[in-house]
Amino acid sequence: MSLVLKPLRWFLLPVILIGVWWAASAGGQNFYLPTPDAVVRAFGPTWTPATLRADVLPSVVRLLAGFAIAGLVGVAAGTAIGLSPRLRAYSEPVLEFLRAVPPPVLIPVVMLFAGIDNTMKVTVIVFGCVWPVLLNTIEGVRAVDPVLDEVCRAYRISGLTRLRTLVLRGASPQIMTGLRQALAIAIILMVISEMFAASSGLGFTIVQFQRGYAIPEMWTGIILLGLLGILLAGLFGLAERVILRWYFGLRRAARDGGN
Amino acid sequence: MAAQTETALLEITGLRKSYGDFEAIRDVSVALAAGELVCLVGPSGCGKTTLLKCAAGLMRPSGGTVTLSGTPVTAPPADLAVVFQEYGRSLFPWLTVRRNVELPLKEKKLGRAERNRLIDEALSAVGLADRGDAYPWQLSGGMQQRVAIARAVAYQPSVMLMDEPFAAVDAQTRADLEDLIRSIWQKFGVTILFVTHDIDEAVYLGERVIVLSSAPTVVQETLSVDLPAARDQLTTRADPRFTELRAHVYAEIQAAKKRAPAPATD
Amino acid sequence: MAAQTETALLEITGLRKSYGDFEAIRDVSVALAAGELVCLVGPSGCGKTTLLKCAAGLMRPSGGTVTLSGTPVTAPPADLAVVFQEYGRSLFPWLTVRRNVELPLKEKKLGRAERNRLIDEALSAVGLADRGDAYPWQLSGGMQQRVAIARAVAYQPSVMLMDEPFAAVDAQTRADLEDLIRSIWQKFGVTILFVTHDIDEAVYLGERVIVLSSAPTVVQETLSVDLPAARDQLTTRADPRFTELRAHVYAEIQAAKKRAPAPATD
Amino acid sequence: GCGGSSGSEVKTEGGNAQVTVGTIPIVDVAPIYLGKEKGFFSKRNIDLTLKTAAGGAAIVPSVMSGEYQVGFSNFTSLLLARDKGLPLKVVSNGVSSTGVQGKDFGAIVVAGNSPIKTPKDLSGKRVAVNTLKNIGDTAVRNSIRKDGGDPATVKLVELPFPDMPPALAGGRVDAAFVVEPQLSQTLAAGARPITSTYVDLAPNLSVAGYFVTEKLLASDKDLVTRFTEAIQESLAYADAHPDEVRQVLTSYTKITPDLIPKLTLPKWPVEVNKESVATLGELATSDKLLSKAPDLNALYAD
Amino acid sequence: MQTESPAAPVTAPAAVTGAARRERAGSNAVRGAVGALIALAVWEIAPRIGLVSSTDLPPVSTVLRVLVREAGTSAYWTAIGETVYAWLLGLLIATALAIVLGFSLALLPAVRAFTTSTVEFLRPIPSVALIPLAVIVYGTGLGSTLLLVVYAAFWQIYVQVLAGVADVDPVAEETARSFRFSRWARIRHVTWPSALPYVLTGVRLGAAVALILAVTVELVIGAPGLGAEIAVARSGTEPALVYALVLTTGVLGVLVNVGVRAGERRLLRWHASVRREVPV
Ligand SMILES: Nc1ncnc2c1ncn2[C@@H]1O[C@H](COP(=O)(O)OP(=O)(O)OP(=O)(O)O)[C@@H](O)[C@H]1O
Ligand SMILES: Nc1ncnc2c1ncn2[C@@H]1O[C@H](COP(=O)(O)OP(=O)(O)OP(=O)(O)O)[C@@H](O)[C@H]1O
Ligand SMILES: [Mg+2]
Ligand SMILES: [Mg+2]
Repeated sequence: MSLVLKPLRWFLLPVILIGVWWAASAGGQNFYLPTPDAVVRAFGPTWTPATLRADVLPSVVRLLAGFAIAGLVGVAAGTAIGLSPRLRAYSEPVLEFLRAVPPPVLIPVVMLFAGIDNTMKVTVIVFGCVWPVLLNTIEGVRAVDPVLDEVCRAYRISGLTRLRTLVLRGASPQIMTGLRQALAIAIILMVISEMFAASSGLGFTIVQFQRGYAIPEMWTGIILLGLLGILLAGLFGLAERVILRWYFGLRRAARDGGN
Repeated sequence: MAAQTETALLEITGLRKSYGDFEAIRDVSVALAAGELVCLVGPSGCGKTTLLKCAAGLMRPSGGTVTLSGTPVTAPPADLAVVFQEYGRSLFPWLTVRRNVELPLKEKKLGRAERNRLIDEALSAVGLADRGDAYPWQLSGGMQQRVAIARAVAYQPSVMLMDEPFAAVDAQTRADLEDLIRSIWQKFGVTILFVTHDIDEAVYLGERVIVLSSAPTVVQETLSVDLPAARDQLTTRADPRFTELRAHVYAEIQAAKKRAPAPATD
Repeated sequence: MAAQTETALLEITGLRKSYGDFEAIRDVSVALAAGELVCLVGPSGCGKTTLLKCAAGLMRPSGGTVTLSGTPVTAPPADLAVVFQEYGRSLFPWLTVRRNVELPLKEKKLGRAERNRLIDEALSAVGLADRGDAYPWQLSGGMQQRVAIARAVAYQPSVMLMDEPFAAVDAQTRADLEDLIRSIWQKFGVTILFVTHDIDEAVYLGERVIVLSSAPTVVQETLSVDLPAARDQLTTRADPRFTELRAHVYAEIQAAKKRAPAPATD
Repeated sequence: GCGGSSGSEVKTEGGNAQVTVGTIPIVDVAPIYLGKEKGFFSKRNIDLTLKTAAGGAAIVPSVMSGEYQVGFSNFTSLLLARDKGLPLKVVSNGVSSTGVQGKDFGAIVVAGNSPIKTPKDLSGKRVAVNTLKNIGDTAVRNSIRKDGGDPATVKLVELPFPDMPPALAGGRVDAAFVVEPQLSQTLAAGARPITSTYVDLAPNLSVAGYFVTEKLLASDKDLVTRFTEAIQESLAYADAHPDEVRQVLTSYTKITPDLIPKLTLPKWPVEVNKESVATLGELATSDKLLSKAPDLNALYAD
Repeated sequence: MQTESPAAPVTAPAAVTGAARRERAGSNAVRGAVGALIALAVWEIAPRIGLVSSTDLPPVSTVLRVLVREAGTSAYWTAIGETVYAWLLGLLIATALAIVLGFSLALLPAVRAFTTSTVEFLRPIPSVALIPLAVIVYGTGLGSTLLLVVYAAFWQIYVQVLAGVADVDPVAEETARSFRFSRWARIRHVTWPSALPYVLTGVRLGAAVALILAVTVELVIGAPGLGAEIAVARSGTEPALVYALVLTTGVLGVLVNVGVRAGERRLLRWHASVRREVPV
């Protein structure tokens, strides 16, 4: 039963949506909305191993680099800010300001400092996706159980150990939420950053297709982005399961009797 | 009490604590000599936890001073262990029982072998030798409380503050743990401030019992427990002096609960 | 016990519960007649909380059945109230004390005036009439526990499951609350299953005391408390039969703790 | 016609046709702003609304969807669109190169101290163009090829025009293909032009044009004709009155007043230089931008 | 055995009430201003000492002068109005959608199982890549901006809602179940308050992303608003104007944060993160 149900769960909705898409695009009146089969046919020729290596790989590397740096910076800064109400008071308006600046208008400024190569693109990714990590870390750190905090103080568990065993672990469910968000944003920013001063990359290629009116090819790119997203989200889920094992265990234990 | 003050290790003088407009502790002075075991009883909500937290340097009093060996306590001092009333929440849910007990020992920079010995000893003392690899949320309430006790015991502190540490364990285990505390106290000369609601326990354990009034709290009475130092669950509790003392404490608590608090200014 | 089963309101038969590989409850059958007050005692970690949660329909047993008035319990049935052992976490921190007590009443669709009356009554019964506007985290542990009790009492359930409800309150308050429960029980004919570690309390409160063995748990003994129905803190506790019973229960718990569990197959 | 209810044209109470034109806020479209001011449209019963978009890529879909009736785009983009089967028709020329080497509105510039002297030196260098695989791309490669260099080795980098001056000044690129006003801006900052790119491409190159959909052309030929007349009158007027052009620039661009007199204005001939567009098409085909040689006749409405 | 006489006179504790809280809030505002001033000083000095070219990054004083000039024009305020309208409306829709969907999905595991794959697929699709789609459906008007704003902000809030719903204290949940709270009552009285801290973080994240998208869409497709103004300014030759508009955008972001923070202090008074910082 579940052998049938499981894949069904995964595929039912996508199949329906593709059906809707097919119905909407049938007849081909709309130039911008090709039929699914046109997109599928375009997939093979568009994404050959060569183009994957030339366009997708550099993008993914930049994406992962940006995501990793954003994760580190976000958690580090978030912890510091979350632990110190004073620091938060000083930095919040400036951070909120920076957060509200749209990356596309920011890119020229970043280019002034970081050039137009990988550094710029990674910087843009970092700049954009650090926020969910930062905010969630701040909130997670602020919300650490007061009783546990007192335990640490009573046993004079301080400094790095306190950080590792209390602050970061306590905030980890929320930090992971932030990272999950950051991952999605990193993909978006990978595309945006490649709209400027690029000559290769997945985002660049999609924009090129769009400008060149290669619409089915453009859709293959968007779908590839989606697939990339699923893949990364899946890997992230695995990592999360390991890191938050205690948390899921605790919730499951509580739900054990749930209906 | 003046005599005790001179040799006091932990000295709380004129302690006041208000939460916003609410005056919890009005004026409490308590002094513990080194190696003394003092029990603190009082009506629910009178400020025992508050007092303990102030003594541990976890909370800043609104007035009065707390000193340990003569130096003012502003942060938790070295070699102090606390067992919290909210035992369940005082365990790290992401660490196993063993790791929970180990963490403060690591901070104390003990070697691995030494740590393992202490953990094993403490866990078997509280009857949890075989549950070391469980997570706290896989344990019953009483077991969690015993883990918190094991953590404090393994730490080998010189001052131990315990906030209703046996509230969630069964009578037999409770008796065992009481004897455990007494034996640790006698062996290592630990100074212990022990909060309990169980009057028998207070009398059985303590050398002195301090009864607090209800909030705004003052010290209602200090009672020396003149029972022999070697105590035993059967003989001590059967001692007529024991019965006398517990009846006295009970009457005091009843009085404390009923007493209309004195007006703040006079 | 066969006689009781026929008129049983809450009936637990052959209950088993394993957490993963760990066999917590092996085989427990308990039946409560309508309007009965039964106390449950047992070593720490023997599965009292587990049993209560299964009885409340909050947890699915691994085996055996739970029925209330003959219908199987799969979800919490109507007119049942639970006081949780983890009282602190069972209060909603975002609601004041009053609102915490009020919320289930609202769910029960009681009118405002009725609700207010019940809240006021319950809060004064537990001695918290003046703290209705505080948040739970502004209260001491014992006060929080009393809020949880007030919430259950105000709900006017027909079945009440209480998991060590008085563990965190002082002796005097405890005595008052014991009498409160007895009077509610007598007045409204509530069926009560009451977990406690305090043997005196079990004997004082219950009509029957059920002693559980340690895990894997079976019923070690069921004891009828043949004390007069009208009980009183002074006279009842002074009754020689009371002392006899409590000594018996104590011995049973000691036995339970020591007993090596019987092998699974017999 | 059959397109009466297509929604692409709305009559107002005054009987005027509502026409929305998608433009880009650059010098090239000055004539239409000027023409609107002069009443060339309203006298033909056209109620003109001008919307600025960031580039041709955003304008084409809007024209296709009927949101705009007319769009402004460069010819390479239009050839690309037709190559992919988008039913677009050019109704009028939009803007043309001056055809004078050294005095055009677009040029490849290098830093003042750069060793690069002629386009040939660009082989193997990094050159900024505003959009890859488009007219700038074609034009730069063409200039190098014509000068005897190897267009295959040049590294083209896509960079919006406004970001080119700092990138050039910061040495991030070796050269940049800029148009006005960034051309004047870089020159004022000490940059040196090495060639007028559009002039290299073809004599009097038609760079961009105004276009409509085939559907509109079929459903409301009259409106398209009126619009064409009006825009052509505007182009001619603009070409003849450069001072008024400079004046109208202040109304829709944010070019600083001190720079406006210094700008090199393009030419606005009325007719498309079809020969130059054919050259564009050939180059685009040989650069593989187009899948096949374009059917140029199908591109024009007339 | 001796009884201590109760308390000597004690000075009444300082009433730590509204006044102190306001004072604290005031000093926080001062600190924020100090932080902002430091940032502004860096911006002013960097171009002045030649760290960056002042034509590329004009000193803040120049930018502020331009900003004041622009603030005198009605076009500036119209643009702000357009952007703010699209932004707030989009944020509102996204928040409502995310909360409704997040809660129903979290509470209906079956629905969740069926939608996971689609959701995980759609989530990383960059909103900017959907611009052509938006233009086809809605043209270049408010509709396009809204579509993209809602799409982008939705995910931010949605993920937070899911995490928040999962983070309910199990004991609180059991309490509610034991009193047979209806499904709706459990959502309303237990899940919702527990998830609220997460939701508010989501709204703060979503607000920024919505603003970014509103401006970006305006920038890319030229829908009217601040973004379109920035696009026009960028193709002009006055960098200070671009920065003045960017500054405006950032200030809008700060204002929203101030609003959400204020709401947070009210709504989350009970939460560990807030009550720890309120003076006791
Ligand atoms: N989620 C869980 N996972 C694994 N084991 C569990 C879990 N919950 C409870 N247990 C185990 O089940 C046993 C019974 O637990 P329970 O909480 O019912 O005990 P109890 O009788 O209420 O004890 P106490 O008097 O200390 O509260 C314990 O040994 C405990 O370790
Ligand atoms: N954060 C707080 N805000 C306001 N009032 C508080 C706060 N914490 C404690 N109180 C009040 O201070 C008084 C003393 O609390 P405390 O926890 O010290 O009591 P306790 O003696 O430990 O009681 P119990 O025996 O019930 O644990 C109580 O009346 C309580 O309501
Ligand atoms: Mg307490
Ligand atoms: Mg229990």
